[in-house]
Amino acid sequence: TRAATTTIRIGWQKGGVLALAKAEGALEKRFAAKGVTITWSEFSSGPPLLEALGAGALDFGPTGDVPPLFAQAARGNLVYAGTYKGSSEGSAILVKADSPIKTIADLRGKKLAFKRGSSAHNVAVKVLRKGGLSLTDVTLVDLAPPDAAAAFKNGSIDAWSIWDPYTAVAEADPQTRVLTTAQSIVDSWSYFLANGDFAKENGGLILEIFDELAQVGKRAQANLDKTVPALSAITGVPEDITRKTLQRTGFSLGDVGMISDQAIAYQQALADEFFELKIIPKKLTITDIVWRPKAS
Amino acid sequence: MALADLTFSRTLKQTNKRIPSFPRLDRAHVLPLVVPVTLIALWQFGSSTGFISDRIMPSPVAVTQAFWSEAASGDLGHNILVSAGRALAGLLVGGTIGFLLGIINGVSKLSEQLTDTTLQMVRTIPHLALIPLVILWFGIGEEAKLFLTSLGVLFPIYLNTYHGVRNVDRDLLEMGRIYGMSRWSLFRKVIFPGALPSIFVGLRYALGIMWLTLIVSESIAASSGLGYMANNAREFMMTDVVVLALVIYALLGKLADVIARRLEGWTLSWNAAYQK
Amino acid sequence: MALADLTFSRTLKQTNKRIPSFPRLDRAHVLPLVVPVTLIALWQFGSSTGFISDRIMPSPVAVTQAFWSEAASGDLGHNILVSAGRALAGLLVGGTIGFLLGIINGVSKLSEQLTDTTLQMVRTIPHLALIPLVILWFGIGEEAKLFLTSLGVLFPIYLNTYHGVRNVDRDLLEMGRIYGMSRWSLFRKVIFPGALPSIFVGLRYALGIMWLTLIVSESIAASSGLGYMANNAREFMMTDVVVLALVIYALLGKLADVIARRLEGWTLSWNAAYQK
Amino acid sequence: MSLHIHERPATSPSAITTNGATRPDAASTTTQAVSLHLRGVEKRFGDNQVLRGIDLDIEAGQFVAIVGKSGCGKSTLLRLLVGLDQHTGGEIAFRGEDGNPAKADARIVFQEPRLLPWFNVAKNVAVGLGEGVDKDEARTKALAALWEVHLRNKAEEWPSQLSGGQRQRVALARALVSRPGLLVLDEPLGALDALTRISMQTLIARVWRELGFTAVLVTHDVSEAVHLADRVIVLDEGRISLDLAIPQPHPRKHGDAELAELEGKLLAAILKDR
Amino acid sequence: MSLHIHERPATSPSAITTNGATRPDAASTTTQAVSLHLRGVEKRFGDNQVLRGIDLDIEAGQFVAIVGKSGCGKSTLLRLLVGLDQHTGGEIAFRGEDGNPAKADARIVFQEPRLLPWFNVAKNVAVGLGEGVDKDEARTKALAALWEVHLRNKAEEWPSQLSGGQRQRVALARALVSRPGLLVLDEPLGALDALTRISMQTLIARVWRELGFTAVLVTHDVSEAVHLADRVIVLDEGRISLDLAIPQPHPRKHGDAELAELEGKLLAAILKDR
Ligand SMILES: Nc1ncnc2c1ncn2[C@@H]1O[C@H](COP(=O)(O)OP(=O)(O)OP(=O)(O)O)[C@@H](O)[C@H]1O
Ligand SMILES: Nc1ncnc2c1ncn2[C@@H]1O[C@H](COP(=O)(O)OP(=O)(O)OP(=O)(O)O)[C@@H](O)[C@H]1O
Ligand SMILES: [Mg+2]
Ligand SMILES: [Mg+2]
Repeated sequence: TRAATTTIRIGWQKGGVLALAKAEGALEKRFAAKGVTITWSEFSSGPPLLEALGAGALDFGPTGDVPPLFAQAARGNLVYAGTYKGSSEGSAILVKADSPIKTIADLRGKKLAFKRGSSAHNVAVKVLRKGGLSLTDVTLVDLAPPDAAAAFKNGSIDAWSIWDPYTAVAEADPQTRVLTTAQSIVDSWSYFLANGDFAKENGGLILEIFDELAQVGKRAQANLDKTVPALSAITGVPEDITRKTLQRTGFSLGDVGMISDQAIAYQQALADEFFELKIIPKKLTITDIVWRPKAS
Repeated sequence: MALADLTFSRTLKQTNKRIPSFPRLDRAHVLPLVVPVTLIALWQFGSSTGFISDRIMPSPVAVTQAFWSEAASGDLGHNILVSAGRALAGLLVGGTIGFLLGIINGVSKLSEQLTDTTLQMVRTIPHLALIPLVILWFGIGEEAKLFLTSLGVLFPIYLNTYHGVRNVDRDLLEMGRIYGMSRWSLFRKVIFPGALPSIFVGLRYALGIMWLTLIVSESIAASSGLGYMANNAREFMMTDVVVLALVIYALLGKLADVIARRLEGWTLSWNAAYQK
Repeated sequence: MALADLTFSRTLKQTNKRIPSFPRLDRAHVLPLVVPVTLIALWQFGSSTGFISDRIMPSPVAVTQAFWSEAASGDLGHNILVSAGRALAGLLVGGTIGFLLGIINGVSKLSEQLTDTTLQMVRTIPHLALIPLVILWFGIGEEAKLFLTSLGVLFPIYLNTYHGVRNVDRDLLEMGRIYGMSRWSLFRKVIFPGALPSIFVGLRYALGIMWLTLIVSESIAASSGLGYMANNAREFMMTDVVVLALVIYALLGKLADVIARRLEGWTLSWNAAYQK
Repeated sequence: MSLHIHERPATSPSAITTNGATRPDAASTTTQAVSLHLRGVEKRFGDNQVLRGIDLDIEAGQFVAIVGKSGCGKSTLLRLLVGLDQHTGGEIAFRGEDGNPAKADARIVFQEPRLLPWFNVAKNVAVGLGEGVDKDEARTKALAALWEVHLRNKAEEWPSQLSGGQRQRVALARALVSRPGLLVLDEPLGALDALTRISMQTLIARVWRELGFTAVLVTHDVSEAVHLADRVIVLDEGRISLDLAIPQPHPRKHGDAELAELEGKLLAAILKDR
Repeated sequence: MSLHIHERPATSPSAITTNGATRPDAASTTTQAVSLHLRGVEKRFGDNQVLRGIDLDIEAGQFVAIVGKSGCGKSTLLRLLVGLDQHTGGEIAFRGEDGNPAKADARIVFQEPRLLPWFNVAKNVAVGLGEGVDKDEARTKALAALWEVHLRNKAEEWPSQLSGGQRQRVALARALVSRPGLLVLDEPLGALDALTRISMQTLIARVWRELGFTAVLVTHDVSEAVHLADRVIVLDEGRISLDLAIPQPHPRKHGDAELAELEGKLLAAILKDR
C-alpha cells in the first residue's frame, strides 16, 4: 500500500469550472488542511489529457464524450469518475455565410472537417444521420481546432464541426453561418476521468473535488459579471464571446456530479455506435471502467 | 585501451589480418548489431517476465504483430509509399532551391550579403510554429505539406552548397581563368565538382531532416502517410503502432543515408577519400 | 558578374578601398538588412492597402502591437525566460552526453563499431513521434521536456565531436606518442583542441535544433514558454501572436548563432581562419 | 628560330623509344616562340611598390631563370608577363620570331600542379586547349602532349593516383598542349623531392629543346637555374641586380665543376645580406 | 668525444651575438651522445620485406646521412632507430660515449613540423621535455632551446604566424630541448624552398657542432647530404649499397668543387637505373 496521497495532479483545459477553480485557488484552499497539494497541467484538448492520465502522469481531468472511448479501447489505466454538462447549443456545424450549403443534406460530397476522436466527431455522425447522410457521403478532413480554424478561414474546407468556445469565436465573424447546432441532436455529456490507481486509493479526495467544483460552479453561474472577465483572462477568449458560451441553453457551470446511470447508458450507446461504424476497433463495456465510491 | 586504439590503428589493422577465424570484414559487420540485438533481447525478456509493463513499452513481439497486421492490411505499404512520394517531392523542390541559392550566394558576394543573413534567420523558425500560417497560405492539401518539407530540406542543402562553392580551391579557379574557361565551363568543370563533396554532406543532412519535417506536415489533415499513421496511433494510444512507426522512421533514415553514401561513392570516384 | 565576383575578389577588394564614400565595412553591415527591410516595407504596404488580407498575414504594425501588449503584460519576458532555461538545461545535458559519446567513439574503434550505427538510426526518429513514449516514461513535467531537448541537441554535438576527433591530425598524435605524452595529456593537448573547431560547428547546429525541439516539447502540457505561447496563439488563431512567435524564434536563433561565433573566435584565436 | 644557340633535332632520339611507340603526329608541330621586351616595368599594390623599373629583353626561344629572395617580386613579374595582373608603369611588348609585334600566347606552370581532381589525366591536359575544340581532336592532342612528358600510359588515371612528379608533368603537358610561344614557370619543382626534381629538370630541358618556346623560370634553387638556363637574372627589391649568362652547352651534367662555381657565385650574390 | 673529427668550441661565436643577448645558462649543458650498432636488421610489413639485413655502426657524435630512392626503406629504418616500430629480425644496440650499453634517448624531426597549432611557440618547445616537468623550468629550457635556433623573440607567437622555415626551427628546438643523445631527421628540409634550405643547413650544422649529439639524416637532396654529413650511406632495396666518407672539414662552403664531384658520384650511384 502506498503512503497517503500528498499531491493531486490535475489536467485542465481552458474554460469550464475547473479553470475557474484553478483561478480561485479553491481546491488548494480546500485541501490545505489535509496537507494535499495540487499541481496543474494545461492541455489543449481531451486526447492528450487522457494520454497523460492513462499513462499515470496525471490523476484527474475533464474531457468530452468521445475521447474516453478511444482511451478505453487503448487500455489506458483510467476510469470515469464524474460528469459535467455543457450546452448542446455550443456544438455546431459551421459553414461560410455565402456558402451554397443551406441544409444538412447539402453537405453531400462536401469537405467536412473535425478532429477525429473528439466530441465533434460524434456531433458530425449524428447531424449527418439526421440529414439522411452518413460519414461516407462527405469528404472527411481530420483537423485539430486551430488548424481547422485556419482552413475554414481561407476556404480549404466547406463545413466544420466544432465546439465552444471555438464555435462562439467563429460565430462572431460575420462571414460565418451556423448550419445547425447539436441541440436536440446530441446530449452534451462531458466527463471527469481519473487515473485508475488514483481512484482506487483516493475515493474520498475525488468526492471532495466534486463537492468543491459544484460549489465553485454554482457561485460562478450565479454571478456571471464576475465570472466572465475571470474566465476570459484565463482563456484569452474575448469577454463577449465567453459570456455567450456561458449563457447557452442548458448551460450550467455548477452541474457537476457523480456519473449517473443515464450518462452511462448514453456513453454505452455511443460506444456501440462507434464500434458499428468501425471508428473504434473493439466493443466496449463502459461499466468496466466506471468508478464508484466505496460504501464506507 | 581507448587511446591506444586510435594511435596504434595501423598496428591493429595488421593484427586483425592475422586472425583468420575473426576476419576484419565480419567484425565490422557484426559489431554494430551487438548493441541493438542485445537491447531488443533484453526488452523482450523484460516484457515477457512482466518487468517492463506493456503500458510503458509494448514488447518487440507486440510491435512485430502490429507490423504484420498493418502490413497485411496493405496500410503500411500504402502509408510508406505516400510518405516517400511526399518526401521525394519536397527533396526535389527544396533541394533545387537550396542548391541554386547556395550556388548563387557562393559565387556572388553581393547576393550573399543581401540574402544570407535573412536565410540564416528563417532557418531557425520551427515548422510546427509555421503550421497556422502555412494553412492560411496553402490550405490543407499537398501544397502545404510540400511547402513544409521543402523548407526543411532547403537549408542544409543551401548551407553546404554555399560552403562548398566558397571553399572551391582558388588555385583551380585561377587555373580556369588562365586557360580561358567561359563562365559556364568554370562552373561545370571547376566550381560544381569542387563543391560536390560538400553538397553531398548537405544531402545527407537533408535526408535526415526530410522525415522529421514530414511528420509535422502530415499532422495537417492527412489521411495517409507515415506521419498520419504515427499521429493517429498516438491519438488512439496504440503504443505498439507508435513504436512501429519509430522503428520504420529509423530504418528509412538509415536507408536514405545508405543511398546517399552510395551515390556519393559513385559520383566522387575520383576522390581518394571515397575509394575503398 | 557573378563569377567574376568570385574569381576577381582580390581586385574587387582593391577597388572598394578606393571609393571612400561607400566603405567596405558599412557595405557589409548594411547589405544584409536590405532584403528584410524591403520585405517588411512591402508587407506593411500590402497590408495597409488591403492587398494582403490580414486573414492571410497580419501586418507588421499588428505584430508590433502584439509584441507591445505581450511585453507589457510581462508574459513575453516570462515565456522567453522559461524557454531559455529549458533550452540551456537541454543543451547542458544533451551537449555533455553527445560530447562524451563523440569523444569515446572517436577514440575507441570498438565503442564506435558497437554504438555508432545505433546512434545514427536513433537520430532519424522524429521527436513528435516520440511524444507518446516520452509521456509514458517521463510523465508530462519538466523531465519530459528536458529529455526531448537533450535528445535534439545530442546528435549534432555527437556527430561533430566524433568527426572532429577522428580527423585530428594523425601526425600530431604520433608526435604526442614520440614525446611520451600520457593519455590524459594526449587528450588535453592534442585531441580536444584538434577537435574543437568541429565541436563548435556541432554547437551551432545544436543551437538551431534546440529551439526547434523546444517547441515540440512545449506542446506537452506546458503553461509557459515560447512554445506554449506559439501553440496557444495557434489554438485561438491569433495570427499576430503566431507571427510574433516566429520573429522571436528567428531572433533567438540568430542570437544563439552570434554567441556561438563569438565563443568560437575567442577559443580558436590560434587558428588563422578565425582571425579577423 | 635562328636565335637558338643550341641544336634542336627535328626528332629527339629519346622521344622515339618512350613507351615503345613512335611519336604521334600531332606533336610534331613546333612553336612560334616570342621575344619579350620590358621597359621600366613597375608594379605597385597600394602603397607597396613591388617592381621598381625592370628593363629586360629576352630573345625568342631563350631560357631565362629568375632567382631572388622570397618576396622580391618574382611571382609578381611572372603574373605580369602572362597577363594575370596589370603593370602600373612601363611597357611590356612581345614580338614574333619575324620581329613583328605578336600576341603573347603565354602559359604558366605553378608550384602546385592545379589539376582538376575529378578529370582524368587526358581530360586535364585537354583543358589546356581552351574552349570549343572538337572532342576527338582535343583527345588526340592531349595524348600527344602526354607522350612528350612520358605519361602516355597514364592518360586514363585520376590525378590522385599519380606521384607528385607525375602530376607536375601533367601540368606541363597541359601548358604545352596548345603550343604556346612563351612558357613561364613559377617554382615548378619546388614541391618535389630532390631526386625527382633532377629528373624533372632533365625533362624540362628536353621538351624545351624539342619545342623551342621561350621559357622564363622562377626558382629558389640556384643549382636548378644554373643547370637549365641560358641566362640567370637576380632580382633584388624590385630591380635586376645581376644578369649572368651561363654559356655551358646543353644538355648539362650534374657535378660539373664550372657550374658549381657559377652556382656559388650566384648564391653569394643572393645571400649577401642574409 | 674523442671520436669527433671536427673541433667543437665550448661556445660558438655566432651564438653569442644572436638577438643581441648572451647565451642563456640552461642551454650550455651538452649531450651524452650514443653510438649505434645494427646487425642484420630486418623489417617486413606482411609479405613486403622492406629492410633486408642492415649492418651499420655509427660512432657517438657522428653525422650520418642516408640517401636512396623513394620507397627504399629510409623512413622505415629511422622509425626503428627511435622505437616507433619494432624490427622483425637482427639487432639494434646503443652504447654511451663510455662504451657501455645505454638508453637510446632519441628524438626525431619530420618533414612536417608537427607543431600544436593551439600552443604558442614556447609551449610547443616545452612539449619536448615530456611529462611532469615544473612549469617555470620548462619555460626556461624552452626559451634556451629557442635561443639556439635564433627564435627567442618568437616565443609568444602562434605557429600559424611563422614561416615554414621558422616552424621547422621550432620543431628542431623541441627535439633538442631535452638534450637527446641521438637526433634523427627524416627529410627535415624537404618542404622548404632552396634558399631557406641552405640557411637551415647552416643552422643544423652549427647546432650539431655545439651540442654534439649523434645525427642521422635522411634526405633526397644529395648536395644537402654531402654538405652536412661525415658519411653518406646509400640504401637500395633494403640494403646498404654504398658507404661514402665525406672527409671535408666543417663548416663547408657551397660551390666547393670537391663536394660537387662527390655529389655527382652519389647521384650516379642512386640514379643508375632511373
Ligand atoms: N595581390 C597582391 N596584393 C597585394 N600585395 C601583393 C599581392 N601579390 C603580391 N604582393 C606583395 O608583393 C610582394 C612580392 O610578392 P611576390 O609573390 O612577387 O614575391 P616572390 O618573389 O614570388 O616571393 P616567393 O619567393 O616567396 O614566391 C610581396 O611583398 C607581397 O606581399
Ligand atoms: N606501416 C606500414 N605498413 C605497411 N607497409 C609500409 C609501412 N610503412 C612503410 N611501408 C612500406 O615500406 C616501404 C618503404 O617505405 P619507407 O617509408 O621506408 O620509404 P622511404 O625510403 O622513406 O621513401 P620516401 O623517400 O618516399 O620517404 C614502402 O614500400 C612502403 O609501402
Ligand atoms: Mg613567388
Ligand atoms: Mg620517407
